[in-house]
Amino acid sequence: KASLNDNENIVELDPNADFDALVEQARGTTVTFYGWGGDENRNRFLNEQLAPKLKEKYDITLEVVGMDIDNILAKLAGEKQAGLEKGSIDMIWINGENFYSAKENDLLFGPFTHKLPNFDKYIDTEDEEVLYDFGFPIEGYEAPYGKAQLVFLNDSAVTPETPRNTQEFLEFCKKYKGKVTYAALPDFTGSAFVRTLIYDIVGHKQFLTMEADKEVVKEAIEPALEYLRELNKYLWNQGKTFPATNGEVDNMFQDGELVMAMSYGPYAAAVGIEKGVYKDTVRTFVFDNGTVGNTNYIAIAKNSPNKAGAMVVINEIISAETQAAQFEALKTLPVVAYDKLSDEEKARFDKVDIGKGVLSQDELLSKRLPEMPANIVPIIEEIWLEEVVGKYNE
Amino acid sequence: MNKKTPYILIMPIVLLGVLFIYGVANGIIQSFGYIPAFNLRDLSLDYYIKVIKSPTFLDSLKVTLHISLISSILAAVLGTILTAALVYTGHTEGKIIQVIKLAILIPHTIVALFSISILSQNGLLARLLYKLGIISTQGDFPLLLYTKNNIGIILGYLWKEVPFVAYFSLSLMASINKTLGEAAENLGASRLKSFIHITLPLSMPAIAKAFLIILTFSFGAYDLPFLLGATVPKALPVQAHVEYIHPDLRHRPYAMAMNGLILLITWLMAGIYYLISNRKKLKGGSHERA
Amino acid sequence: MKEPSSNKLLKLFLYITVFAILAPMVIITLWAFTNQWSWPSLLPTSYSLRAIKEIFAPYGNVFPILLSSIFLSLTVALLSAIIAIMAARAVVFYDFFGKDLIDFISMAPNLVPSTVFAMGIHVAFIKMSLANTPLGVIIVNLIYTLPYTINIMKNLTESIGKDLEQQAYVLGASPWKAFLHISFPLLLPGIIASITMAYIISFSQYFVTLLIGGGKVMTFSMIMVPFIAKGDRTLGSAYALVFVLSTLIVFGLINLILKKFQKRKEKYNWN
Amino acid sequence: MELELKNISVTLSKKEILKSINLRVEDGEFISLLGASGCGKSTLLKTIAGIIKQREGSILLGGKALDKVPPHKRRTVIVFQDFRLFPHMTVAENISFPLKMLGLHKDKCRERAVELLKKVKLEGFKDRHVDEISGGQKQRVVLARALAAEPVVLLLDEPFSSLDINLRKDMRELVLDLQKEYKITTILVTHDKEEALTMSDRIAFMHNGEILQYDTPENIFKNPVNTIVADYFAEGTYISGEIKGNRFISRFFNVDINRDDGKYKCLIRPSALKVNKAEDGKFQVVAKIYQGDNYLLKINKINSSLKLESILNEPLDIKEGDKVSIELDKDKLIFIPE
Amino acid sequence: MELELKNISVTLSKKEILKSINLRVEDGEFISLLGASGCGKSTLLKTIAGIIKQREGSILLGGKALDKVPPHKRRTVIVFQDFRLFPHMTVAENISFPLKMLGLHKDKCRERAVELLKKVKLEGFKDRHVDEISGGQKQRVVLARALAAEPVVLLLDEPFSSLDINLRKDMRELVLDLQKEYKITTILVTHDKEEALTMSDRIAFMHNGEILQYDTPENIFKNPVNTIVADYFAEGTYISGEIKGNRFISRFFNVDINRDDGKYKCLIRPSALKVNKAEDGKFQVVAKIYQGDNYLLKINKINSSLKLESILNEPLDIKEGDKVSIELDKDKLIFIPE
Ligand SMILES: Nc1ncnc2c1ncn2[C@@H]1O[C@H](COP(=O)(O)OP(=O)(O)OP(=O)(O)O)[C@@H](O)[C@H]1O
Ligand SMILES: Nc1ncnc2c1ncn2[C@@H]1O[C@H](COP(=O)(O)OP(=O)(O)OP(=O)(O)O)[C@@H](O)[C@H]1O
Ligand SMILES: [Mg+2]
Ligand SMILES: [Mg+2]
Repeated sequence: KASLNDNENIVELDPNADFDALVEQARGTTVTFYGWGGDENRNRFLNEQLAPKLKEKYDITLEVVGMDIDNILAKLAGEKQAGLEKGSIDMIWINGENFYSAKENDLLFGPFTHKLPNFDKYIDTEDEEVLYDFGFPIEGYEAPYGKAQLVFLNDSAVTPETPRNTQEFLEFCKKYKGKVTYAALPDFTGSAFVRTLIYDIVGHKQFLTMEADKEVVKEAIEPALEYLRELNKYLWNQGKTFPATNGEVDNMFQDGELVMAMSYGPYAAAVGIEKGVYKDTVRTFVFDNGTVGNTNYIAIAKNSPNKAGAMVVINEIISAETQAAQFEALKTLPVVAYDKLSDEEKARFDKVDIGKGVLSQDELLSKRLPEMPANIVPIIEEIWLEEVVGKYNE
Repeated sequence: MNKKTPYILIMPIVLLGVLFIYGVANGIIQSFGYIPAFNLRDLSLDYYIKVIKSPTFLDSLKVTLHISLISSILAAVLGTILTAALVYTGHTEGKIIQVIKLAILIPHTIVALFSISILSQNGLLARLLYKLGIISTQGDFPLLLYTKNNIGIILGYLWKEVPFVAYFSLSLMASINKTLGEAAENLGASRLKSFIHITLPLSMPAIAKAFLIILTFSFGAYDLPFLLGATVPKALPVQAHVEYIHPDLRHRPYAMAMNGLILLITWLMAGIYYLISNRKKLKGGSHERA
Repeated sequence: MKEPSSNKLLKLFLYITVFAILAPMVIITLWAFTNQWSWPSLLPTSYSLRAIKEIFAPYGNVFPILLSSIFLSLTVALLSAIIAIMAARAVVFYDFFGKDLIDFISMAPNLVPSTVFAMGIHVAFIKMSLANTPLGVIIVNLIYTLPYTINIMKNLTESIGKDLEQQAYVLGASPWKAFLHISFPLLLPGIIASITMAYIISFSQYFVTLLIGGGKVMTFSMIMVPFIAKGDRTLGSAYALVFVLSTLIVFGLINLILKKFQKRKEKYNWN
Repeated sequence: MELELKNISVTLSKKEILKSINLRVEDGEFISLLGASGCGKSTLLKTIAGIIKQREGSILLGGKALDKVPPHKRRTVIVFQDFRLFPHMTVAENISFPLKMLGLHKDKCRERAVELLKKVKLEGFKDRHVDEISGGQKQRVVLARALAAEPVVLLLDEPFSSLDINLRKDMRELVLDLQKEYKITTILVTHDKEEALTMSDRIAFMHNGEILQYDTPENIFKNPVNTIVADYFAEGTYISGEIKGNRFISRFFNVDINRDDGKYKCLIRPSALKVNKAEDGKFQVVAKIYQGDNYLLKINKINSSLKLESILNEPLDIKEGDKVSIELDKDKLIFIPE
Repeated sequence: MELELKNISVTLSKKEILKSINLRVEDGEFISLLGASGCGKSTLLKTIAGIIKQREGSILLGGKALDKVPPHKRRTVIVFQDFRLFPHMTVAENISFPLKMLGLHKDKCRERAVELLKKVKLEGFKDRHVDEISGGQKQRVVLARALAAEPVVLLLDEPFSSLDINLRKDMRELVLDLQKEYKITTILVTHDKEEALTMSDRIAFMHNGEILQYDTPENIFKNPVNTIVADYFAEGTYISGEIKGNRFISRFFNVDINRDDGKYKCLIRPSALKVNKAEDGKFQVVAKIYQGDNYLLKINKINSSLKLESILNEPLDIKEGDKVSIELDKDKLIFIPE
């Protein structure tokens, strides 16, 4: 295995080199890709499809390392503190608040996206989500990797109705009292769910420019807090407590303890049915006003020992081919702009069988709400803990 | 023999000890707001003060103490009973010991998995009661997980710690019982009395040490409380973990300050332990070697 | 002879304990092959080999990682036992400056939240070029195993005492030979116990290994934990099962090998 | 109370340790249990105390079967050889322990403990910790503790073997005094024949889990049933022969003796032999060993393989190499049927 | 080789255990070290073997200082009282151990071990495990093992105290034979005065870390320098008096004796006293205790506090309560200057 100090793996980056030179430079090197390791399908895709292709095409060895983002950042921070110039991480799977913080603290390399031929070729460079990540300017420090969107799941055999907005959702919870809940914030999915509810009640535009101040935010979302407290009465365990992770919510749904689950993977229903953990009757739904969606990205560590290799790999990842393959294998929404694709490529995307129980890509994208600025999210999470958990309206 | 010998013998542990202390000091300094990587360079007690002053701190502390004290005391008591059971029924080696080792081996994350599949309202226990007609819906089953009574966490700890206490104190108790326990019975003490007056007090050093280990462990660990605990109040280590994974890296000193407080309290516990055990030693000679 | 009733109660308690330990094992075994297990069924409602296929999938390198992880933990366990033997001898047989301190240091890793230590040592290790290396991981694992191994070795060293070694000296054995031929074989049961305990601690260590190993040094825990944390019960259980089985096999082998050394069962009782 | 063992057999780890032991100890009697190491003495005591369960047979105390009585209700108290003082208690607490178990009030306990300490001459040692006293003192504390348990049967397992000779003598007298005073039925296990001979009313000699002989000290010394018992009490030279018509006839000497006809071995112990200096003696002194009070002489018959030993009490001027004649004390000869 | 201790002082845990010990043991000599428990006997042996370091003084072996020689190179082999057999080895392996340490080849080791086993009469026990043999056998293995180490000085620390009397006797003879055969300078620590008296060329009597007397057995028995030494060998009755002009004068009797003038105590040991039955005797027998070979008589002077003891060798028909007259054996009286 390559170790940190293997000199042949450390590749100096010439800032003026064009992409072909980068490809040349990257040949024969190893690129490490750090990201969450709890998705076996993604691990399989990266190792079985992407890695061999990179090997064949560029003679690059891709090393996928499963690690939570907080540990990745801790690691980068430690390396920075120790003054390590050649670190151990090349590419990082990242987004939102973590990107914001990493960039703020000068842990990321960039801008680099402008150097990637496929960035211009396939990505809609004017897209909100390509310019901003959770409201924070990207400025070329990360390239889109996949699109996610919050969706809700129910079992049509158990609950035929699907609430289309917060009001109907409240009715739904009343009807299935004690059988709905969401993961406690700051769980990623639970947090997105609460934001979706907030959006539905107080709208989403105001947050883009909102000052990251607890009092301001609190005032803005007060009606939503009231709604959440009202909701508590009908939730599992009367909203006194919430499962710690969305995984647990999902398990409870699988076992029939809950009648509704949610996922940040828009095709979760299809994946689950295919695995066999969901009944065939499980269906996806979203609110009419939409649900929050975000894009996840790949960034390069500031002290990456192989920036050239990383850029070559990222370029490959944002190619239509890889995105299509990923769409087929993982059912993540592709980040390439449909308009920019050739007919052939379009056909390949169109052909993908998105599986059972899910919504079409068009429908999802049409009901997609932008994420809040990164620095407001923790404030909401804090407020939720203080004002919602176990609390009821007088 | 040789004056140098002991120093050679302790060399590795001293080296590791120095590394350890260096690491801890390096970590603790972050809690005073010194993380140059994030441009935090001013040493101050602010983080500690803010953590202590935060409205949730006391509740968190209470929860943590509640979980760790109850689970450790119960584990010590049940573990002692288990040790006694092993000793008095003559199972000081063999298959049962292997089973007991099995429990020590399982990581806490897997224990959380067990707890959920057995103790949740949807778990096997609930299902069993349902099949037996004792409850009619999942909601009838008492909530043991994700709740403020923390029963699920405590049971999870017990599952691992009772065997640990037994494994840790077995050999001492077995050897005491063989000689002194026998003598006490011969002098007219019933089994129970001989256990209470002789075997138990003399096995105490091992039991107390095991108790200290599990107490400080459960006070500082976040796995079980995170996975099985109530949403609020969170146990201190969970709170520290949440702060630690806070996306704003400049938030780190809060996490470290909380950990610093945990450290302080565990050292306090250890200090009390050493005080008590030393006082006993002064009073009662060499108890440890019965 | 009639058995006293207290004995019956204790036996009952013992059996309950054994049941309580084994029942979850059965449950994870079931879960490893389960697809759905919905309310209120007492047995899985549908089975699958998904987890097994996943674990055996070649891309995941589960088995190479398992092997290297076992090797790493064994190294840690062995070193830990050796260091513990040395420290125990020093503390039991000699009076020296800072003796009480050693006692305390050996307890300290239990008393420090792993985050504090891990964060601090991480920076130090990067500076020493130990981060991301197996050696670095071995060192931090060692630190966490020592409280247990030192405790075990101290008690045993105390109970064996110095008498036999002194006898060996006067019979012409140098201190090193006396240790090798006399004390070492007698310490074997404790060494097995130490290795067992240290192996357990090291093999299930997650956070510190993750940070110091940095993904360059992979251990089995590191692939297992994300699945458990995510709540994938089938995959999590399957990994847990492999975890337990591999450990049992390793213990079996350790016992087998050491029993060969240790021609006979010792008087000094340690498991 | 009288103690009776009927057909006691004990099996430990599948080995038969005690083989159908029968033994009756009268009320207040003091008996000794003698025998080589590993013959089962400690096992027998533990069986009586109920710490080990017999496989067969029955133990009667005062005529009542003890078999279903748990150890702590038997009042058969063992004084273990290795003391087994409770290390977390003071001297007084150790002694009070059985009293507490008897349910006595605290004050009463203390009072009685002080009384017992006085008995064993350890007045000042009440609050000492048990590892702050010497071996002999420990021994006395153990004894006091055993007495505190108000034993009906006192079982002493080599209680003096770790004491030096003078301390041992004191302890023996103390035990005998107390035993007489309380009239406790007592069994003493010992390796020391002198101890057994001087202290006991009767001696049971054990061998390989069986009792070979159970008799008064004089009888067991003078009429051992076989050579194992005989050798244990004092070695000497065996001479094979035959008794016919009340006369023992052997290669070396003949002597009148009142016994049934048959083949016998005659044991000549050193004390049965008197030596006189004689120029024309048929024996020669090969060694003269100083023994403090007396000398041991080793004597060979000239031109023969016969080797004898004798004790020389008077400082007669017999030296190594001297020729001597010998004289046998008929009363001290021992005849063992073959 | 001759061993010489010069001014050896030893301090353990800040307590002075040995106080300036001087002792010279000639080449091939066998001496005994006697003294009460805790007087420092074992400490002295360990100091000679180098297991304990002296604070002051020097140990010479064959004239050369041992002080800087580590224990395993001294060839001063201790046989500890508690055997210290290596529990994980067989009998032969135990005996081979020192040979292996000497660097002998395996075959050689085995050969020599078998030879030594034959010496200690344990031919068949080669492959036995050490916990499968009896105490006496263990003792012999220990001895064989010590001999295997080819000791220049053999240090025996109470080697027989846990054996029963007969075994002890055999072992003593074995040790003496082997010691003579190999001409090993030997120091025996014992609690048993008889052992010391019969076995040794000289006896050193220790008390509180000092050597009170170092002399031949007869001398130390007959001319103890003080009552501590005298009492150790045999207790008796002390009678204070004075010697003036070669005559000892006391309240009870006078006797001629060739000693300097001064105050003396006369010690009357049981063996110095002869008892005759006499109707008009001034003494009365208060107890007659069976001792196997003989009886111990306890005698009080009528109307006096004088208590004496005597040994009755012949079975004279003296009973408890009988009046007797007594006779003193002048040669067995012991005079100790006050
Ligand atoms: N638990 C046991 N299992 C098997 N054998 C045993 C056990 N305990 C004792 N023995 C054996 O039983 C025999 C008798 O043991 P016991 O202790 O009664 O001997 P003893 O006569 O007291 O000897 P000693 O004089 O050495 O104390 C011995 O041979 C011993 O090895
Ligand atoms: N390590 C030590 N520290 C302090 N005192 C000690 C130590 N070892 C022995 N002693 C003390 O030294 C004295 C002499 O001990 P030693 O073992 O030499 O006695 P001994 O003459 O062999 O007695 P015994 O006949 O009982 O074996 C004792 O009073 C003992 O308490
Ligand atoms: Mg015994
Ligand atoms: Mg000694």
